[in-house]
This record gives sequence, C-alpha cells and structure tokens, in this order.
Amino acid sequence: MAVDIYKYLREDKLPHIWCPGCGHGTILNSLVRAIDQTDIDPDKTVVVSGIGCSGRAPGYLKFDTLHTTHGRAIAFATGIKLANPELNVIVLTGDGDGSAIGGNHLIHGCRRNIDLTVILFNNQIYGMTGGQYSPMTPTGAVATTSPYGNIDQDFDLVDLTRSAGATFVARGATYNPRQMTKLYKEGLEHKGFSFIETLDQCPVNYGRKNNIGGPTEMLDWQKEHTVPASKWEKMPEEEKEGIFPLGVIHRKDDPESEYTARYQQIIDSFAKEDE
Amino acid sequence: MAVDIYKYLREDKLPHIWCPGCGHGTILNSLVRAIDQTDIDPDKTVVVSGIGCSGRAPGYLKFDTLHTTHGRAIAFATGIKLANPELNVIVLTGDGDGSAIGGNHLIHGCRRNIDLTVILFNNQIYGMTGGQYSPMTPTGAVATTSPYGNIDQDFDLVDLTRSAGATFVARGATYNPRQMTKLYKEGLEHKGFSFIETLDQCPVNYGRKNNIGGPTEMLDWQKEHTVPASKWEKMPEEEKEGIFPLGVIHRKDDPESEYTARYQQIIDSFAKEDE
Amino acid sequence: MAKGDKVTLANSGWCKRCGICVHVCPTDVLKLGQDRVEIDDIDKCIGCENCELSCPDFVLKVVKVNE
Amino acid sequence: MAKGDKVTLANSGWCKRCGICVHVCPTDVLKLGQDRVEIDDIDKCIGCENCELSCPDFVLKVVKVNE
Amino acid sequence: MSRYEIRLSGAGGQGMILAGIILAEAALKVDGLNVTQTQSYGPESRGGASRAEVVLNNGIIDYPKVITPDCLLCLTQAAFDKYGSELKEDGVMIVDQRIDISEAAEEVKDNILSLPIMKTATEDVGLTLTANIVVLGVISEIIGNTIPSKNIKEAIKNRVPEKTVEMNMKAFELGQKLKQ
Amino acid sequence: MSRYEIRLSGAGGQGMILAGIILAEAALKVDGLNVTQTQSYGPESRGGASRAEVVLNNGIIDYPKVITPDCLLCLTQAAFDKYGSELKEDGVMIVDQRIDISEAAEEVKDNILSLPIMKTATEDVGLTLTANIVVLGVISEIIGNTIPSKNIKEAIKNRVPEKTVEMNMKAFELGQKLKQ
Amino acid sequence: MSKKEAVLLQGDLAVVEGGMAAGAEFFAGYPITPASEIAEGFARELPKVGGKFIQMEDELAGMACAIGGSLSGKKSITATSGPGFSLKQENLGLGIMIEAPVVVVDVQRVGPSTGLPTSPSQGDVMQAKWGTHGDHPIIALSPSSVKEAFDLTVKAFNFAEKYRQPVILLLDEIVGHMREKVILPDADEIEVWDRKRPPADADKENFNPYEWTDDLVPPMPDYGTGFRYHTTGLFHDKTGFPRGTTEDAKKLMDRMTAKIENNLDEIILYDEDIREDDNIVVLSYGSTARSAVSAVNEARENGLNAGWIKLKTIWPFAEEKVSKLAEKANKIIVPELNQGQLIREVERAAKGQAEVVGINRYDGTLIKPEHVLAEIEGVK
Amino acid sequence: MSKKEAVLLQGDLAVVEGGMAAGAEFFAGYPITPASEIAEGFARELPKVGGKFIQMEDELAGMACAIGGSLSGKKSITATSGPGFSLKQENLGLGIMIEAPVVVVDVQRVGPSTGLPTSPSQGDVMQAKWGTHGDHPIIALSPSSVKEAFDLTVKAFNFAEKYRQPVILLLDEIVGHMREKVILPDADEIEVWDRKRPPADADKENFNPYEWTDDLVPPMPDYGTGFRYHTTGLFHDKTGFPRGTTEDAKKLMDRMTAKIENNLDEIILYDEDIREDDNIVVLSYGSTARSAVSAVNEARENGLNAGWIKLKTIWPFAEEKVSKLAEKANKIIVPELNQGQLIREVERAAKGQAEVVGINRYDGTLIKPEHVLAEIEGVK
Ligand SMILES: Cc1ncc(C[n+]2csc(CCOP(=O)(O)OP(=O)(O)O)c2C)c(N)n1
Ligand SMILES: Cc1ncc(C[n+]2csc(CCOP(=O)(O)OP(=O)(O)O)c2C)c(N)n1
Ligand code: SF4
Ligand code: SF4
Ligand code: SF4
Ligand code: SF4
Ligand code: SF4
Ligand code: SF4
Ligand SMILES: [Mg+2]
Ligand SMILES: [Mg+2]
Repeated sequence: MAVDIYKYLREDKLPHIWCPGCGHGTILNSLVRAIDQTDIDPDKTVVVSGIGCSGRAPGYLKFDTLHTTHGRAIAFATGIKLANPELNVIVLTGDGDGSAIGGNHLIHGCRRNIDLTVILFNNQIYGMTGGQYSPMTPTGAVATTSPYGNIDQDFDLVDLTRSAGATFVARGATYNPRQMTKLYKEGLEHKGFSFIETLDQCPVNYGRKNNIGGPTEMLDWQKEHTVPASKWEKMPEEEKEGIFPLGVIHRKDDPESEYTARYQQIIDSFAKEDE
Repeated sequence: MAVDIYKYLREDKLPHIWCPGCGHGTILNSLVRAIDQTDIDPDKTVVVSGIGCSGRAPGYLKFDTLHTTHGRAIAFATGIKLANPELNVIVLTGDGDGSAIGGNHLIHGCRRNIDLTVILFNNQIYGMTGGQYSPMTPTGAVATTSPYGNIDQDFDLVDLTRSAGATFVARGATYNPRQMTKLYKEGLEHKGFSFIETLDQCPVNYGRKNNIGGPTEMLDWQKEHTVPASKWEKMPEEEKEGIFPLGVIHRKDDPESEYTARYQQIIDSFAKEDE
Repeated sequence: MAKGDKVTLANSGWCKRCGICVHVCPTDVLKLGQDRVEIDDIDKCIGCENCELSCPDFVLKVVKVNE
Repeated sequence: MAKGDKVTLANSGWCKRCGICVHVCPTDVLKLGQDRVEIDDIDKCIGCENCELSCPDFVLKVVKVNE
Repeated sequence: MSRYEIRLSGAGGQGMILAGIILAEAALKVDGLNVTQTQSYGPESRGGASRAEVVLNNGIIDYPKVITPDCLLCLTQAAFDKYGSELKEDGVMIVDQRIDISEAAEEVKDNILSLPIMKTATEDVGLTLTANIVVLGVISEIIGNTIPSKNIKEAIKNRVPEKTVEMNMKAFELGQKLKQ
Repeated sequence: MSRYEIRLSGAGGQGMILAGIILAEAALKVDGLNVTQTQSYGPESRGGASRAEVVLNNGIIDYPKVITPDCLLCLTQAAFDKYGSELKEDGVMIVDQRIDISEAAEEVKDNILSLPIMKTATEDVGLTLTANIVVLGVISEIIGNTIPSKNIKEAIKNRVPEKTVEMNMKAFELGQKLKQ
Repeated sequence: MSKKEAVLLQGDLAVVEGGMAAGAEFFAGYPITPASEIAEGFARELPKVGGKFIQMEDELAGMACAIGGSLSGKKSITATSGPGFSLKQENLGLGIMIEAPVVVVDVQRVGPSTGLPTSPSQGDVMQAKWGTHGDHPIIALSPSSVKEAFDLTVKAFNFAEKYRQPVILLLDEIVGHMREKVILPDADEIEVWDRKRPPADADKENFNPYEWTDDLVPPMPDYGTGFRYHTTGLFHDKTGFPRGTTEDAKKLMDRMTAKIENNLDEIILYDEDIREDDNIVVLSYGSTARSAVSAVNEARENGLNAGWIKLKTIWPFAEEKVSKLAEKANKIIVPELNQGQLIREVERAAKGQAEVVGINRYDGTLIKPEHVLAEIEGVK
Repeated sequence: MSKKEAVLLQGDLAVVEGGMAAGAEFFAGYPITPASEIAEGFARELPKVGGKFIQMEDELAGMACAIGGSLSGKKSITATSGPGFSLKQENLGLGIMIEAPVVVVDVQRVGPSTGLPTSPSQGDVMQAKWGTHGDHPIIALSPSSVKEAFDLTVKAFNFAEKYRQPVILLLDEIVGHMREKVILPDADEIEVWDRKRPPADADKENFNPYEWTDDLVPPMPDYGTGFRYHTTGLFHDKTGFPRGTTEDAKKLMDRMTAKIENNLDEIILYDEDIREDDNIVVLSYGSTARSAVSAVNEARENGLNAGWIKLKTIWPFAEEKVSKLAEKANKIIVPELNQGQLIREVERAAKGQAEVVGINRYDGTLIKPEHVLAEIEGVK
C-alpha cells in the first residue's frame, strides 16, 4: 500500500529550492509520511515556520501555511492554536530560527505546554545566510563568523525543552528516516507541546567547510555520533561527550494540563454560570 | 567584626523605594555582605539590571551601575564583560525581567558560560507594573491578568539554566539570608555563568492577593515550601510537587571553558603569530 | 514494503544527484548518471524503501512491479 | 556575631514597619511602634543578627555593646 | 454648577486616587454634571507623591485636569510644600493638622482649613488607612449639594471591602463633623 | 577606454559571481581603469538565476551596473531567455552551444558567438565547474588589451584553490582558443 | 454595561469596552504602564464570551500571537506603550505585509527609552507610521476622550477588518488613565464590520488569497476552513507565494497603498469648528485637543477669529484638508506633547501658505489651555 | 591593506576596513542578508588587534551587547538590515538616552517585512529617525560608493565618539554588495576622534556623568575606572539618577537635542555641483546618487541647467541648505528607492518655493540615469 504523499504536498512547487543533498528534503519526506499515518484532517492543519532554508518547508506543504518572521513561528502558532484549538498546528523551524533568535518562544511554548508539534531542523548552522554559526554549532567548528573555530557551547535542546516543560521530547536524525517518521507521528498525536529535534545536514555551509564532506559523509557522521536513547542512559558520562541520543527522550501524558484545554475550563465555568 | 556595608551602598539614595516588607531589600542586604566576603575590587565591578522593582537595585549599589531595558540586562552585561574581562559583572533581574521577556538572553548567557553572576529576584509576580502573572507565578494563582487563576505552568529555573549550560546554579530564599549570602558569594567567585534564583516576597501584589498574607507570612510560606537540595534529591517524586530545593543545585568548575577565556585564546594565537 | 516491490524513478527530473539513495541502498541498485540518478540493476532491488525514504527530493518511489 | 553583641537601630528613620525583624528574632527583643520598629527588651538580645540580615531596609545593626 | 476643581494630594498608599474615584463616581449620579478624574504619580511606582484630581462641570469638560484648584487637600507636608501655593482666590485648602503651614503664601493663608484628619482616622476610626474617607467627609461638607452626601456614601460602599463598610461610614461622618 | 559593460548570466552554482570578481580584480592592475562589480540573485539563496556584472571605465563610474551590455554571457537557456535581448549595437553575446538561439531578436543575431563552453569544461578540462574560467578565456580574447590576459590569469590564480590552479589555467587557455 | 446609564470609565477600559462591542475575540500582549489596564480588562472580559486572552513572554510574541489569532479568524488586539511598541515593529510589518486585521494599541508615555513611564506624551506619532522597516501603509487613530477611546476602538476594529490592515490606536497616558463620565451606546447602535471572507461556494482548490479584487482587499479565509493557502512576509503574487519578480513586488505594494489611499474619505476622521473668517486654526489630536478647544473657545470670547480642527485619524494624514486650511488661514497652531512631530506633516501640507507654529511639551507636563491661548493671542 | 594600492573592495567590507581604521574594538550582532559580510569581516579582523567579535542570539541582544561594549570603553559597532533594524529600535533608544557612542549599520533591503531580502532599497530612511519611541536626536549617514562607505564609517565612529551618540550608517544593498576599485588612505591620513573621558585628576567621588558641559557632551568614563556612576534609560539629572521631576526631563532632552543642533555645520555632509544658473536640482543620496550625477552630466551635455546635491548626512536633514536651494531652483527632483521618504523633508523645507518631484522605485529595481534624465528633461 503505497503512501500518497502528494495529498500533502504542493506538487507544483517541486522540485524544491534546497541544495543537492540538503537534509531538509528528507525531513519533509518523513513528515508527510508521518502525517499520513495519523488521522489528522488536512483541512484543519496549519504549518508555521520562521525564516531560514528550513523556513521554506511550509511552502511545499498543502495545508494552511504561514511563513513568518525569523524566530517567531511558535509565537504565531500559539495565537493560531489558542484562537482555534481545533486546529493541528505544526511548527517547522531551523536551529538558528528556533534556538537562537527564537529561543524564548521555544521555552515559553514548552512551559505553557500548548499543543503544538515543533520540528527543529538541526543542521548546526545558519544555512540560508551562508554559514554563520548557530547555537547548535559544535564548539570548535568553523563557520563564516567563527573563522578561528567556534568558542560557543551548543545547547542540548532536548534537555532544555524537557526542563522548560515540554511533554513530548524526542530526537531524530536524517540518516534514519523510519525513526523520524515514527517520532513525528508520535509528536503529532501527543496532546501537549511536542518537540522533535532532527539532526540534519547542510553540506554546502557546514559539511564541506568542516571537512566532514558531502551529504553521504554527513549521514555517516550522524550514524557515528548517535545512539538510541535507551543505550545512552546506560553509557558512562565520559563517553556521552559529543554523542546524541536518538528516540523519545521524555514524555508525560496529561492532556488536561495542555494550555488550550485549561483555557477552555475557564470559558466553561462561565458557560455554566449562565445556565 | 562588623561589616561595613556602606562601602557598597549609595547611602544618599536610601531609604529605598521598595514597599514595606518587600524581599528585594533583603536580597540587596545579603548581596552587599556577600560582596564584602569576596576580594572583588569595587572599582572593577559593574552591576546591571533590567526594568522592574528589582531593576531598581543597582541604583542603591556603589559600583558602576546600569539600568537597561526590560529583559535585556544579560545582553548588555555580556558586552560589558567581553569588552573588558577584568570587570566583575553582576546582573540583578526580576522573574519577569529575567525569565519572561529576558528568557532568551538568560539561556544564551548560560550556554556561552560567560562569567556573569546573575541573581534573579523571584517574587513570582510582576511587581512594578501592579501584579500581572509572570512565568514564575504558580499555576492557579490569582494575578491581575489571571483573574480566574493562572493556567500557565511555571519554570523550574534552576533546572532550565543548568540544562542551558550554566556552570553554577543555586537557589536561595529571603527567609534564609545567611544561605543567600553564602550562595551569592560562591556565585561571585565562580568563574563562569552563575545563576542564583532567590525566592522573594512581593506582599503588595502577590502575597496579600493570594491570601498568603504579608511579609512575615510569606517568609513562613517559603519555609514550608522549601527543603535543602541534599534532602530534595532523596525525596520521592510525588512529594516534590510544589517544593523548591535550596542550595547549590549544580556546579561545574572549568574556568577554561569560560567564554572570555576562550576568546582570549584566539587573541593570544595572533599575538603569538606576531612574535 | 512488500515482497516484489521495486524502485521506480517517479520524478526523475527532480533529482539533484546528491547520491544519498545510492549510499543507503543495501544492494547497489542505483547509480548516479550524468545528470541524475539511474537504475543500474533493478533485479537486485529488494524493495526496502531506504532510497525512497531518504531521498530529499521525492524522486524515488517503490511500487508493486505489476503496477 | 560575637558574644555580647546587641542590636541597635542604626537607621531607624528607614524602617517601614514591615515586621520581619520582629518575626525572625528568636528572643522577642523587637516590637513595632507607632511609626517604626522599637527595641522592647535589649537584655534579651543574643546578638544573633537574624534581624540585621533579614531587614530589607538596613535599619538594624548588631554591634558590640561597648561600641 | 460651573467648573469646579478638586485636587487631592498625599503620599502613595494614602488612598488619594481611590478618594478621587469615589468622588467622581458619586458625581455620576448627579443629573447634568460632568466629571473627569485624573491622577499622577512619579516614575517610582510606589512611595513618593500621589495626586488625584477631580473636575466637575455642568458643561463639557475640555481640559480634564485641575488648572487652579477650588478645593485642595494636602495630607502630607511634602504635598503641601509642592501644591500648597496654588489655589483659587475663593478656594478652600484642607490640610492635616500636623502640617506646618507657616510658610504658606499670604494670599492663601486665610483659606486654609487645618484639621486633625490623620488623628481622626487613627484614633477615632481606629485605622489610619481611612484618612482618605475622612477627607471625603470634609469635602462633602465643602461642596455641599453639588454632590449630595448620600451619593458619596453610596459610592464609598461600592468601592470599599464589604467588611469595612461600617468603619468607612464612620470615617466619612467624622470627616463631615470635622468641617461642620 | 570609455565605459564598457560586461554581464555574466547563468545559474546559481555556475560561478558567475566568481568570474565577475576575477575580471574586476584583473582590471585593478590596469592603470587608470576604474571598475565596479555587482551581482544579483533572487530571494532564493540558491538555485535560480545568477548574474554578475562588471563595468569598466577610464573615467568615474557613476551608475555601477550594466545599462546595456557590451559583452553578454548566457550560460543557460533561462539566462538567455531573460537577458538575451539586451545588447549594445556593436556588442558581443557569448552563449553556450547548447542554447537554442532561434528565438533571438534579429538585431542581435549577428552578434552571437555560440561556443561549446560547457563541453570544453566537462570534456576537455574535465570539470564542469571550470566553465566560468573557460568563459574568462573567451572574454579575454574579446576585450583584448583592455585587461591584459596575464592580469586575468594572475587574478584567477589568486582566487582558485591552489590545487586547481593548473586545471584552471588550462580552462582559461582553452577558452581563449575557442574564440581565437 | 451599556444600559444607557452613565458610568465612570477609564480610557484604557473604554478600549476594552469598545473592543468587546466591536466583537474582539482575542487579546495577546505583555503588560506595561500605562497600558496594562487594557490587558487586565480583556483578561477579565474575553473568557466570558468565549474569547481568549493570553499574556505572552514579551511584546514581540504578543504581536505575533495576535496576528496568529487573526489568521484563525478571530478579531484580535494587542496593547502596549512605547518600549513595547518599539519591540512590536518587526512583526507589525509582517502583519501589514500579509494583510492581517489586528488592532495595536499604544498608550504613549514619555520617551525615548524608559523615559518617564507614568507621564503622558504624544511621542510615538511618527513611529506609528515609520517604526517598521520598508514602505508600508498604516492607519492610526487617536482619541481625545474616554468616549472617543470607546468609539475609535470600534472604528479601529472596523478599519482593520474592512481593509485587512493593522490599525494603530494611539492613546496618550492622559486619555488612557483618566476617568470620565460617559454613556456608552447600546449594541444595536454600534456599527460593527467584519472581514470579508470567501463565499461559501468558493473554489477552494484554485483560490487566490491575494487576488487583486475590485475593492483591492482580497477576501480572507479563516485557517482551518479548507483553503489551505500560503502566507508569507516575502513579496508574493496573488497566489500568496513569492515569485521573486520585481513586478509582483510593485503590484503588491501598489495595491496595499491604494486600498488605503482610495478610501481616505472614509478613513480620515476629524472634528472641526472653523468659521468662515477664522484666520487662526489650532490643529491638534489626543488629549491636547481638549486644551486646544478650550483655548479657542476662550479666544473667541475675546473676539479673536480662531477655529480648531481635531484629528481623530492621524495616519493617513489629512493632507488635503490641511492644505485647504493653509490656503485660508494665516496661522496654524499645532500643540503637541512632543518636540514637534505631526507639525512636520502640517508644514509639508501647508507648503508655506500659512505660518505653522508648534507648541511643544516633552517633559511629561501638559499643554494647558492658557498656553494655546497665548499662542493664539500672539503672546509668547 | 592601505599601502596605497588599489584594491577591489566590497561595500560591506569597506565598512569593516573603515571601522578598523577608525579604531573599532567591539562588534556584536546577528547575521542577516545583505549585512552578514560586515559581521564576518569583523569576526576575522578584530581578534587580530585584540578586539572582540560576538554573534548574539538576536538583534536585540546585538544592540544591547554593542552598547555594553561601549560602556566598557570600547569603540563599538553592530550591523543589520531592515528586519533586524526594527528589532534594535528599543535598545537603540536606550543608547540615545544614556548617550552611548555606538555605530549601527543598516544595509537596506526591500521591505516591509521579509520583503525582497536580496534586493536594494532605501526604505529605512524614515525609520532611522523615527523607529524608536519618543523624541530623540539621531545622526544617520549614507554612502553612495565603496570609498564613501569607508569614509563615512570612519565619520560615523567619529561622530558617535564626539557626540556620545548612536550613529546610523545606512547603506543600500547596492553599495553594500558592490565591489569597486578603491585606494584606501593610509592610517596617518585618517582623522580619528576618541570620546572625551574625564581627566585623570577628576574628582571621582563627586563626578557627575551627565554634567551640562559647555559643549553639551559630558565626558564619559570607562566602566571599571573608579567612577562608580549610574546610568539609566529613565530621564535623569546630571548625577545620572532619575529624580522624577519634569524639569530634569526637559533639560536633558534640550541638551541632547542641542548637542546635535549646535553642530549641524560639522555633522551635515554633502557634495554638490550646482552652477549659478541651474534651475533644476537633483537631490539624492546613497547608490541612487550615482544615477543622479550621471543624469545631470548628460543633461548638461544636452544644454540643460541642471545641478545635483548628494546628501551624505541624511539625519539631521540639511533643512537650511534645501530651503536655500528651493529659493533658487524651480524644480527639485528627488530619486529614491522607496515610495518617497526623504522627499517629505525636501517638501517641508521647500515650503512651496520650488516644485518637488520624486522618482520612486520600491520593487528592488534601480533608478537608472535615464529615469532621472527623463525627469530633468520633463519627459515622463
Ligand atoms: C530578524 C531577522 N534576523 C536575521 C535574519 C536573517 N536570517 C534569515 S535565515 C537566518 C538563519 C537561518 O538559520 P536556521 O534557522 O538554522 O535555518 P537554516 O537556513 O539552516 O535551515 C538568518 C540569520 C532575518 N531574516 N530576520
Ligand atoms: C519592553 C517593556 N515591556 C514592558 C515593560 C513594563 N514592565 C516594567 S517592569 C515589568 C515587570 C517586572 O516584573 P519583574 O521582572 O518580576 O520585577 P519585579 O517588579 O517583580 O521586581 C514590566 C512588565 C517595560 N518597561 N518594557
Ligand atoms: S544552504 Fe544548507 S540548509 Fe540551505 S538549502 Fe543548502 S544545504 Fe540546505
Ligand atoms: S510592588 Fe512588590 S516587588 Fe515592587 S516594591 Fe512593592 S513589594 Fe516589592
Ligand atoms: S537521493 Fe534523490 S536527489 Fe539524491 S541522487 Fe538519489 S534520487 Fe537523486
Ligand atoms: S528499494 Fe531498497 S533495494 Fe531497492 S533501490 Fe531502494 S534502497 Fe535499493
Ligand atoms: S525588618 Fe526592618 S523595616 Fe521591617 S520592621 Fe524591622 S526594622 Fe523596620
Ligand atoms: S540580634 Fe537576634 S536576638 Fe538580637 S534583636 Fe536581632 S534577632 Fe533578636
Ligand atoms: Mg540551520
Ligand atoms: Mg517579579
């Protein structure tokens, strides 16, 4: 039974503008498959992005789609969702978009536990603007604004979002699209704030410049630098350095604590008063 | 041996403008004592704040002091520190200032592990603007913008800052000024990003409106809702709900990973080339 | 994926020659041609869908051979 | 704090009558007067500094009695 | 009535603004009477000076603030020092008894009504915080039927916590007596 | 020389901008010759059309962009379709052989130089990416001594990775030959 | 409210009442003096009618969230003061570009920077037009009384909905914080406009969300109603997608400009009292207008030929009207609580035909009637 | 560089070179097209001379951080484009209020919103003056060539330091991204001004950081040099502390205004070529000026009496100069890559004495010499 991914794609906009081997396409690919596996109503689904190469993703998706300002997608999405909680709201964001300029909206979205599904395209670099370092660029890496090696530390975003209050937190990688699809599906179905970081490759502005190589070498790099979350937990601290756990890292199922559900209770309390 | 706190206070600005029983004064009190216990050079110390009742604190301190815009103190402080790493830079911020509008600068300051000492006055409310809820207002609490009870979750800021990369993280409470002083001192002496959340009371806009009472009742409330961090760790999960651990929660001593130290290495590498 | 499924070039014009599909194919079915991906040896294809799922450009599709 | 130290009203004009010092004093030395804090019974003072450290308004200071 | 301007000045926390609002709300019920109520406070959100103003007029009120008060209250020395010199020729200035009015300008001296407002609130009513309501009693007597005292009482009842209504009524009446 | 305008158009990734910069840098060393180099690309940061322009003049260069090119390169059909109609009367248009020029306007038809640029790069040099350097060889022949070819070669050496200098020199020379 | 009973209402709360009367369903914002009362009011009122209030983490998010609410089909509003208004500028620009109806209230306090947070000002008048980068159309209204705050809030929503356009409501701290006796109209007396939505039988597959319609305002579907359309802050064509051609950019800008410019008669609101032989005109707006009117009345009593015009719509500026005034009048006096902002537009429109004189306060104090009177009388 | 050798330099990198020549020591910012090259350049150059570069989490932080660097005594700069410039506005206002020397570069692209990110525009000209809330003085410079980008960056630092004032450097994408043959001056040919610091023997205890000095610019101590002074975005008196009196607010605003207004002769930079009998004047700035000059030259060849003026300083606006031009000229043509922004100032200054005509592009395309020529020749 083949998946009809074109139900969810704006075919006339394809081929997309991403570079050869850019992982963003694989994420998009996995996402439409994940959506297909849920029973989400496409007419009731909104996809929101910020600015960046990743920010172009909604343009290829056949839903109500919104390309906002750099970093603010979650804030827009919060308005869309709260104003109409019936909608499934998906946020697609880059590592720069979502964790640099958009970091505050990310943690506050988590804190409110509002029912958004946020997929962060972590290619560890500002792709669109030509390769400046992002908060996810590893220490030591070369970028156009870190010509002598990046001295910043990178975030552990799954830990950050968990600690900020997200109730579904996971990490995937483009080298493992089956897992990505599964994580996206679970994230979409979770009632509450879902955050799925996805390790992703920007061959043009990261891989080649850091001597990792092109797309395939970057996928190999991913394989070498990731382990299943279950295994990660058992690893000794010193081995964890530079290794990313993949899979569902944290989840808490409590639909009643979701933001719009809580708001509805206030409204209902007035409705009751009226009776 | 009495402490000469006036060395650090702008006496002519006292009495301060905070309300009777406002915990901000106690924090200030503990801070000057902590400074006195270090060998920090007052001439080389800068105190930076944002906007809020807490933001007024630097005005009472006899250092170079900077009252900035709401939420941005850490970003200003980062510039001050990086431009002159010799300076001791202290940031005083409110729960709204530091965790709502300033949340992004907070986590990025942590991530960079730049050598700032950030003290967050957590009175769980926007004091200055008359009692709107903040990201630290407990769920259910009444505030002027949550007349029907706050539906937001609050942050666990010590966990958040730890997970963002801060290398010294602690929590104090105004009911225990001795511990506050100790924590501030350790934070000041730590080389790297230090974050000390301080539970604090705003009787005017929080305590009275949430039926906790005035200043003394609020201090009692603190006592009842806090435990030493050491004890906290051993508590069963279900008992932790609504209880705050006090003390040093996380620390990692690695002065070389501090941001300005790392930058200096780049500069030094050029100096060497010149030789 | 079902037994007997095989890869096809569903949108071969979209291929950007990134090589990912070639890399992830367990049985060396695919190769990079001058301008785009090409099927080197369809018989080897076990229909595992690795290529379809990994391709960033929606080029490949694994379908029933009878289709 | 040293033995024999006692509380004094170092800046009594700054007192805002919040009551915190009274609350934290283990020996009931202090009381709230009409306009500000007052020392009720200095003899009871054990010089523990609770009040000095807790006062938000820098009103109190514990000093050597001979000072 | 033609334009009548009331300025209530004191310290933050003395309830000047509440008193202003109560007066304005009381004026609402008077047919044909327009009212504006404004306030000002310093950049310090608390502490410092606090000022509430009420302007009454049977016609349209253009300028909504006091230009020169017909009725001025100064509840603290600071307020008196700041505002005590501006008063209409036939205006009334109410000051608390504790205030030193020796520096008052000659032209207003005769118009000053020095009354034990704070004392009344603290000692007779038993709650310093009711001083603003005592003040309303005084003002009620001054403005007479422009705003009937029953309106003011009604407005007070609507604004103070239920448990304190009685105490506040007492404060109001004691205020009235102070002036009578 | 008086104002001379060069436009290099192709697709993103074909190195048009680098070619423009090399030309401009080569022009630097020519005494009295001024040069501006500009580019334009779409909102898409990659893919799509790419255009680089170089303006040469012995006097001051006011307007820094090409108004009507003296020398136009179109490396792709899309570029030709977009820019192929604008050319100075006595200008030269260089197009890759694969481009269909049948739709070209009458007035430019005679000025078109259709050359196997891509083929030369891919087959003779052995790297498609060197097409932009092949182009520089062609242009060098066209502009003659305005910018001596040794300047262009020098500029290429300064801009390409060291390991590829030889290959690029070959590309340049093959380009020169194409035109000769 | 609104049982035709007089109430004592604060200006900020009149915005809340006006908003509720206009059908506001969504508020997102961040507290700031002197605008916090607006947030507090909506927090109280909205859930009663099924609407939503949310306090966001900052003003950037407040602006973004309000636009999001609008896209979901709800009438949305946000409120702030100068510092927050500065922070909203980038997302305000997005709102303009995607043509999202939204009301943005700025209760002005004295700037720059933190300035004098509790004191009145009209210092953000130019910012309301020029605060965000790039050219863009804008509508800004400014009430001078509590009742006008109510009325113009309704208008702001109406304009926002009708023109798919963010509308700025510029209060000053005086109007925001003053309480005034007002009688609010009944619901049936209030004209409420809703945005144009695509018809029920619209061809959803081929729907163009940014169609160049006759009225230049494309119908706007609510998210979630099956149109599945795209929206971006990039220049776009009628499909909503960027095409990167400059032609589309110009077309879009021209339509957005024209949808406002073609409707100046409806949008530009003002009151005036200028008699045939008045040769001095006081032009003002906001709370300052009250002193202006008072001064003119007094001047007339003194036998002077003075009149007044009070702009309720500041942007677009009443250029034509002022040009005509300048032709007739000798002198136009422009009192403002700033160093002279709207006066620049007056000067421009006057083209040297009348003397244009400002009266300016920018220190938190008010312009009193006597100051205006002195200028009318020519005394300095 | 700077061995008197001609180099091919990009405008953005000329800002870097100019900054380094002016003594820049600190850059904080956030990347954005078409300004990223400036950040990248400073990232490369600054550490070589012991200076610091930092990429912040966003533009708000970039602005804040640059001001912080300035307070620590370093010459500081930040760079952005429209969207980021909008985000910097609040903290820019703080910089103005606390009188922090800092250079803010805006390489303009087409707005509003994300607009056309890679296309040139002059759409932020008004925003440069009015973008932050409240009244405030501002200086904005705009180069028309790579060499001018270098020169005006030096000027921008000099003005910032001399006047304790944020200075805006408005490039357009053309100037930012074009490469041009330039010969940079040697270090000893470049005039570099440093901020005035308190004298070594200053009385630190009683130091007033905001003293009303003769030149209206108070000396500024570096943090950490023992002055232990206070700085706030609230209105403050000479001690740096807010006193909450309106008198101080006015005094401060008046001093800040006057420190610029009193030095217009030094600050307002322009080039011109207007002959005695030129009755048509083209007024322009930035890259557009190149077409203007070209067109005027051609018009003259055609025997027309046309001249040009190119503003290098946009704000403060050359009001007096333009007034005088309008007295003499019949027609002033103002070509701009926007819907008509600076032309509003020209109209205002012209007071109806000359016809003022705009030539406007706001779609990412350029104004060519022929467009200007057509307007000079009166052909439309
Ligand atoms: C306010 C603002 N600042 C900066 C930019 C420039 N900008 C656009 S995309 C981007 C970074 C994109 O990086 P990321 O989010 O990681 O996405 P990617 O391109 O890597 O997918 C930046 C800095 C902008 N458009 N707006
Ligand atoms: C940009 C901006 N937004 C909002 C405000 C208004 N404001 C001033 S202080 C404050 C909240 C202060 O709360 P907190 O940081 O908790 O400090 P507290 O007063 O409780 O000490 C707010 C919202 C402002 N000054 N600037
Ligand atoms: S620049 Fe990087 S992130 Fe952007 S499309 Fe290319 S490969 Fe992908
Ligand atoms: S309002 Fe609250 S936080 Fe502010 S001074 Fe008063 S008690 Fe303290
Ligand atoms: S993965 Fe897709 S785009 Fe890449 S080579 Fe294979 S078919 Fe082509
Ligand atoms: S389906 Fe599997 S075996 Fe067949 S071509 Fe794709 S990757 Fe290779
Ligand atoms: S704690 Fe301080 S301010 Fe409070 S009552 Fe005691 S002395 Fe007074
Ligand atoms: S020092 Fe201790 S015992 Fe003495 S008054 Fe203070 S709290 Fe009481
Ligand atoms: Mg990225
Ligand atoms: Mg607080």
